[in-house]
Amino acid sequence: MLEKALTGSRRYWTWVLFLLAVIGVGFIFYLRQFSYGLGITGMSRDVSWGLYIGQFTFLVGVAASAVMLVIPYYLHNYKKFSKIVILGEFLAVSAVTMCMLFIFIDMGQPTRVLNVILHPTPNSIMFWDATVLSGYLLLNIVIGWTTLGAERKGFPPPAWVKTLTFISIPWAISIHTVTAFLYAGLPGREYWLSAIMAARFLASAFAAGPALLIILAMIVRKVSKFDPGKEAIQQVGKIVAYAMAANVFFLGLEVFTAFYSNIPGEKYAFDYLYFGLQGHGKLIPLMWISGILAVVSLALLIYPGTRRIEKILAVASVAVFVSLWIDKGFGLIIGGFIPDPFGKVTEYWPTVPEALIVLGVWAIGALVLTILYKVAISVREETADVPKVTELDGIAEAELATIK
Amino acid sequence: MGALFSFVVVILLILVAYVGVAAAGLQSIFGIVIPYVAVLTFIVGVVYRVIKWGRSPVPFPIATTGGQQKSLPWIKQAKLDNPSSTTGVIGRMVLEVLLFRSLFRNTKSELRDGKLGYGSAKWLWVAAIAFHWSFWIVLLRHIRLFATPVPSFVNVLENLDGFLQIGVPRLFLTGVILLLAVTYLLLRRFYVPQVRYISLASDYFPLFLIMAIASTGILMRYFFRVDIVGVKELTMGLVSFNPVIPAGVGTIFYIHVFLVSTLFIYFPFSKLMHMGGVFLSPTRNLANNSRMVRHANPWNYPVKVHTYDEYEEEFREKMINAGIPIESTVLPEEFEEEFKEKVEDAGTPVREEE
Amino acid sequence: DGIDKDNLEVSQFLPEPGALVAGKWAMVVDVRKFKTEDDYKRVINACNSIHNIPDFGEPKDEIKWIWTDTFEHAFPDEYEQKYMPASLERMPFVLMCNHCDNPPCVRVCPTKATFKRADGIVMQDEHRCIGCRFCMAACPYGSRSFNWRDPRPFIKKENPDYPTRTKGVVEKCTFCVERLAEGLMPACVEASNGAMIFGDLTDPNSEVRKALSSNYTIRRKAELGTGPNIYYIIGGTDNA
Amino acid sequence: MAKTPKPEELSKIDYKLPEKGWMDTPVEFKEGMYCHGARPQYLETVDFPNPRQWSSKKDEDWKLPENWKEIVLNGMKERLEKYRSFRLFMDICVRCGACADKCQFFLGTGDPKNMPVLRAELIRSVYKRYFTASGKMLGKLAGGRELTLDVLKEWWYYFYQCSECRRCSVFCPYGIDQAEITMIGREILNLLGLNTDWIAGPVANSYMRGNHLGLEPHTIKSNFDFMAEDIEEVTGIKVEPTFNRKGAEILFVAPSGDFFGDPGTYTCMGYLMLFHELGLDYTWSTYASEGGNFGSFTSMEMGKRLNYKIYAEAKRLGVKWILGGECGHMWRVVNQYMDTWNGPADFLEVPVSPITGTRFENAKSTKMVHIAEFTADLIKHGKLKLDPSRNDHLKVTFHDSCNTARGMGILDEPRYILKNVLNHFYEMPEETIREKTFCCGSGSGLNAAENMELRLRGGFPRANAVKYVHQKYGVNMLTNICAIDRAALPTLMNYWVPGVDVAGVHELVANALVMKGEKERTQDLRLEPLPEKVGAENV
Amino acid sequence: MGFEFNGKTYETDDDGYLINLDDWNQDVANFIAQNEGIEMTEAHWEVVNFLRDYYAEYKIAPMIKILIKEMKKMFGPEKGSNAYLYQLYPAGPALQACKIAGLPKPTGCV
Repeated sequence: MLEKALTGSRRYWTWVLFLLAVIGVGFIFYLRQFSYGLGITGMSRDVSWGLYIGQFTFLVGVAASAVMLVIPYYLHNYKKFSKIVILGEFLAVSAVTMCMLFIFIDMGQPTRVLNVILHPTPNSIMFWDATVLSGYLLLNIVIGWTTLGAERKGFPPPAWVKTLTFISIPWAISIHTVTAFLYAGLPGREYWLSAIMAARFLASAFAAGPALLIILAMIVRKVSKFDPGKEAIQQVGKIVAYAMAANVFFLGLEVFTAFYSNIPGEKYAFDYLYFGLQGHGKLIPLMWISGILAVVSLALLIYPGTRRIEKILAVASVAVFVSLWIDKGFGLIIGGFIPDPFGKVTEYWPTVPEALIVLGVWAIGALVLTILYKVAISVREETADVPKVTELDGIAEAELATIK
Repeated sequence: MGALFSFVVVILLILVAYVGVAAAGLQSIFGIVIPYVAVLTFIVGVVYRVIKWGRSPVPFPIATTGGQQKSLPWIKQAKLDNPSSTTGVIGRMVLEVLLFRSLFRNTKSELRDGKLGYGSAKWLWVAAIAFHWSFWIVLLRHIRLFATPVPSFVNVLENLDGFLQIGVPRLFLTGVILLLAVTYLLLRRFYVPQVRYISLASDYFPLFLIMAIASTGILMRYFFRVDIVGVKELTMGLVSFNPVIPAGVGTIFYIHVFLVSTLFIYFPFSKLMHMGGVFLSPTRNLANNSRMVRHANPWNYPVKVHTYDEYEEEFREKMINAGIPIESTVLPEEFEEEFKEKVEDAGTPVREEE
Repeated sequence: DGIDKDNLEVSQFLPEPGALVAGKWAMVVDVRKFKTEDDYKRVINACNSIHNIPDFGEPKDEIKWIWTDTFEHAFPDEYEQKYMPASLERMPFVLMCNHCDNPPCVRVCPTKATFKRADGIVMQDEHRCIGCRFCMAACPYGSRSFNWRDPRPFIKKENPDYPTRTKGVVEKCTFCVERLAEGLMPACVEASNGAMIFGDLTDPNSEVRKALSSNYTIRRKAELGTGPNIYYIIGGTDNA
Repeated sequence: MAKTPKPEELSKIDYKLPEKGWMDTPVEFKEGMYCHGARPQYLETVDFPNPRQWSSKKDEDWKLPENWKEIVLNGMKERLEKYRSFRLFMDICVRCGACADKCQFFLGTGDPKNMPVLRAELIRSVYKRYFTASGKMLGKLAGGRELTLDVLKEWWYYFYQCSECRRCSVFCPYGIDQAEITMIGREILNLLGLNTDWIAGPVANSYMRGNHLGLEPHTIKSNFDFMAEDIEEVTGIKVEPTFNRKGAEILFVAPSGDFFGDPGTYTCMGYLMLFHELGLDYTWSTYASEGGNFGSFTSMEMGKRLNYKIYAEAKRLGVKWILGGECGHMWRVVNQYMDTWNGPADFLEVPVSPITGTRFENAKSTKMVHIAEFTADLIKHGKLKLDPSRNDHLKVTFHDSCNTARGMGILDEPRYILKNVLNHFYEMPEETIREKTFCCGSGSGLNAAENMELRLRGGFPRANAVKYVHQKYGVNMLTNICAIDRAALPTLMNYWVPGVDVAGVHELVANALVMKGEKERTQDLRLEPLPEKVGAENV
Repeated sequence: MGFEFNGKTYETDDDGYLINLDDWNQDVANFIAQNEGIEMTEAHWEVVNFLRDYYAEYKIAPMIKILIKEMKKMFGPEKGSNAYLYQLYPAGPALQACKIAGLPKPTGCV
């Protein structure tokens, strides 16, 4: 089926080449990082994780979109998700791929990455995170690919795929829980030391992932003949609305606990992120944008009247996505490091090479997603009840050329 | 049966080298004589085979067309799968030789409830690519043993190959990939019924042999740790035609060398020659331009044909009756009038008489 | 040869004859005895020069095994005391790895690159470290440093007897295990002229036990349950 | 004739392989799976060796010459020296098995010797034994085996169960082409007079009478008159084709099946109507009245002997160039062999469409243009007035013929034409079309009656794909550009997918073609009422 | 192959078609028809005779549509249909009627 990704329209190839170019730039800067060291980034002794781990954290959430489709479709037999579910699974594949890459590029000694497997250390949450992430990647690839392959053959998928699908549900929950535990189990990092960390992760994951999926589904519908279904998209919108509500609620819980208890350690991070601390406050604008987008998008999504308008749904989805991208990609990680164990504020801001490497990884993710979606769309178009009129892509293009 | 036989032969080869070196002390035979013979056989054999193929004529342009032909200018030609130019052919061959493009197309059919379905089947391609490329890189890495100073590209290759810093000495990934891929290729011969059915001893033997070569290589690098300085002394001696047998190089090395020598000797006589043959395959290396450019057949010869005159001779009367023009000017009398009339009826000019 | 990696770790617990051994190493820092800036510098330099600590000249890249900071930063949670002696407020405190009883850094390491020895020393295997910096996030004391870039060009004078590190790995104070093995006290202790006491906590007659039983000491962030093993004798204003 | 099992039974194909190795499993001649042996008079006609009355049943005496083994081995030797393909394909197969399930005859029969690799191994084993050092020394271990009568009969059985469709070659990493091996295998068999009656007959007919059906000149004329009558009935226009006319601009050569059998005749009517509408200065030939080359199913030499007529006739008639009809093996021959065999055709001009002025650069040496190229060019230039709605009662799919697909690559031209002459076009699953197309199961001389089960089995994968679009989209018309298809597919469809009809592309072109001065059409070329007219009457 | 009839041996091809056209006569035709399970009636003879006449002129059996059309012309519209011919010769006029008429089976792409 992979060969489907090797043929496509001019627009498809332009997009692929664009991504490859971005990847190329990112790779060049990564080589630079590889030879110079992570000093090329904005990270420091005090803020020792930055944008890389932030993106990783955010993308774990995005990977969740699949399960929000899998549960209704497989557990509750919600047929309207029959077409969109593969998009969720492949999005998960792409997101987890990026997660792994972000971990990889964040490593000081990437060539020793296999040490995690060669010296397995079950007491480390990182070990479990690697395990659940690879497992989730595998599950989604296998489930998605097999289902699609069977569809192409015109046969129902083998029975074991259903078993895997059921396994994938708790597994998806586990990737967020375990990722939350990476942070929530550290002494002396008050911002992270919260019992509802995992719950917050899940809530934001179930909002950000499906929000992205809505956007992607709309794009897919626009660029191909494959329509995941208007109702399916609406239903996903509802999921985003609930999840976003939970997410904002959880954030409120944290704020209350910190400020009502008035324990300085609990407050510092919030202070820094939203109001500034010791005269530092580089993230303040971003965090407020995130907050405002969260509230606005929530308002748009909660009210069915606005949510049902597709354009508004699209805007709200973008807002949710951006809001959570800031919240997880920047605020959560950096907030955990500020102030540092000495109570000092050392600020962090990504450097240009760092940002370009991040962009490169996103481009890889987008490429993986493009390829997987291309395959899925091609298969769907082929097996659709309403067929493509003719297979004359080449001629159509040539005709265009003659008109020009 | 073929598998067992091949397995036993490889084991015997290992034993021969082991006994020859460890017990009989024939280091110079296994370290010098046999390698020389092997390399010579390999070179002469491969050259002979390739020349033999190359000299045999390609009487007809029989490219397998895998896509749209070059046709009207507004119809998009499949330039790689149905090349009409040398560039296209080169592109097709490069993709074929380096990326196994045809194998990439592989599918697996399935019959269920009277319906045939075709699924993607890329594992063979994956394993084949992994196998051939890692084998090639492993070979290139061995240049280290045959050149002083070691060419820089070999060092680059080793750095990339040992990118994942596992163990000391660093684990070369290609060695592991080679072994895994060859194992997969072997297992599919055991477990895929159709492949098992077509497999011959000559299919199992190279797999076992290469498996043994990779295994002995890995064993001597990571486990038995042969004296690398001694090995290099020996290999440099071979290339400089000044062969020496340094003391203290482990028997495993000689086993490895003997197996490699066996592979070299076996190569030109076996299907392994597909390495050279793939370049010469007329269904792939010819352009499909035979309507544009005449392809000459070196052994073209005249054949007996049934000429028009013979044909007309047989059917002249019937043709005339049917009003079909004829060539002959000598008409049977009774047809003379009728014929002219008929031809005129048909609106065809009567043949001008010379 | 013949020693695999697991045995290599075990071997570190088999002391050479003449090595200093202990049930649990600990250190008492008598803050009162650091009088001049020189007292700190001597201690820190002793460590830095022996262990090939680079000097990047930029705080972002800094590698610190032993260093000083103010009371406010060493004990950020104690700082609510606004009326403490002004001298104490300005006084530099010697900081280093606490070699915790219950080290979070060891708990989180995904490759066992950092581990705790039976004698309490928290070690770092820079050859196994993958540079994920999870330990840095986990350490509540900021005792771990990461090689953000190649340290070698920034080592003022290389000590050939001690390995240098590569970029991309985490490192930290090791209580000078290499010196203990040779029967020597840690470099800082040796250079401190008695301001730093080092010894076996499990030995009731050890110097550290004596110091602890005769002085009131505090430890950094003991409330986190990490069980830090660096004790600070602070004393009163007259100590300044 | 063997009773053909019901489709439900036939589609239960057992892919289980015998316990014993294939060398130890002697060939079993199953009724319905092979053809009759060639009659002596056919072989005599073309001076082929060993003409005799014989039965192709395995157990009977095949009446071979005493020195048959020597003839075979010499024949092999000669061909090893003459064809790089043969020697190379014998040498380099690694038996990876990628081709195994690509062959429609394996998919349809489950007989492992129909896996292309094993079909090749049937002769490769003999090559190894007699022509390689390893085989001479190691015998079976090196994959060699003795040439016995049983082996020879096995060759005959399996080389006439291969339609030379080249599907295996597309998937083979070295491009090993079983068609090439089968062709050479058949050449060698023909040295002993081992042909099938169905091939030998058409060969003799083609040789003597110019076409494989043996239509004599006046018969052709009469058939055309008949078709012209039908055309007049449908359109009110009288077409007046000419035969053997000197000085015409174009010589048109079509498969003779189109002059004789339905639905080929409708395709032929299509040509006639199109050319009439264009006012094309063209002629038919009764001497070169066959596009298809049945000689190529026999030997390269016989192929050349039959192919000779086309250029010879073009030269005799003094035409400028040649146009070729919808035929499969004809085009493989034109594309790959004709110029080499009987060229250079320097007495002809590079073909230029007199209607559009398009110069067919891709045919500048053979001087022979495929009618799909010709018509696609006409449509592209807007030279045809078309009413696709006349084909609205048809839901159409297109079957790529193996020869035009994999021995030429004419894929988009017919699709472009179809797209313009009808409104409902549906592709079959992509693994079954274009270069991956499945053969009709009757190509390369397998289109006899006595081997019906083989044909139905070999056609099973194709039929399966048709069934898919039939059930999914209601496809009821299977189009193609091959006369063997038009002869074989109706049987195949009747058996596997009742309700699907078969037509050549130019039948549908002519249906849609709005001709100058035509009467209002109420019938299609099959003289069946056009759907909308029925509808109009009902209103 | 072949068959015996009235003490004479008739050579046929593998499918039972007479090899020598001169061997044919009405009795032989009846005999072949019997083996095919057909009782020859006037209607059957009409077809067979037409085939033989056509063959005499064209050396081949006619196209089915010619057969139908000519039958229509000669014997009326009710006899000029495929269905009618199949009713007479269930295995198909091309195969069965030709066999009875002693004509060779048309071989080729038809």
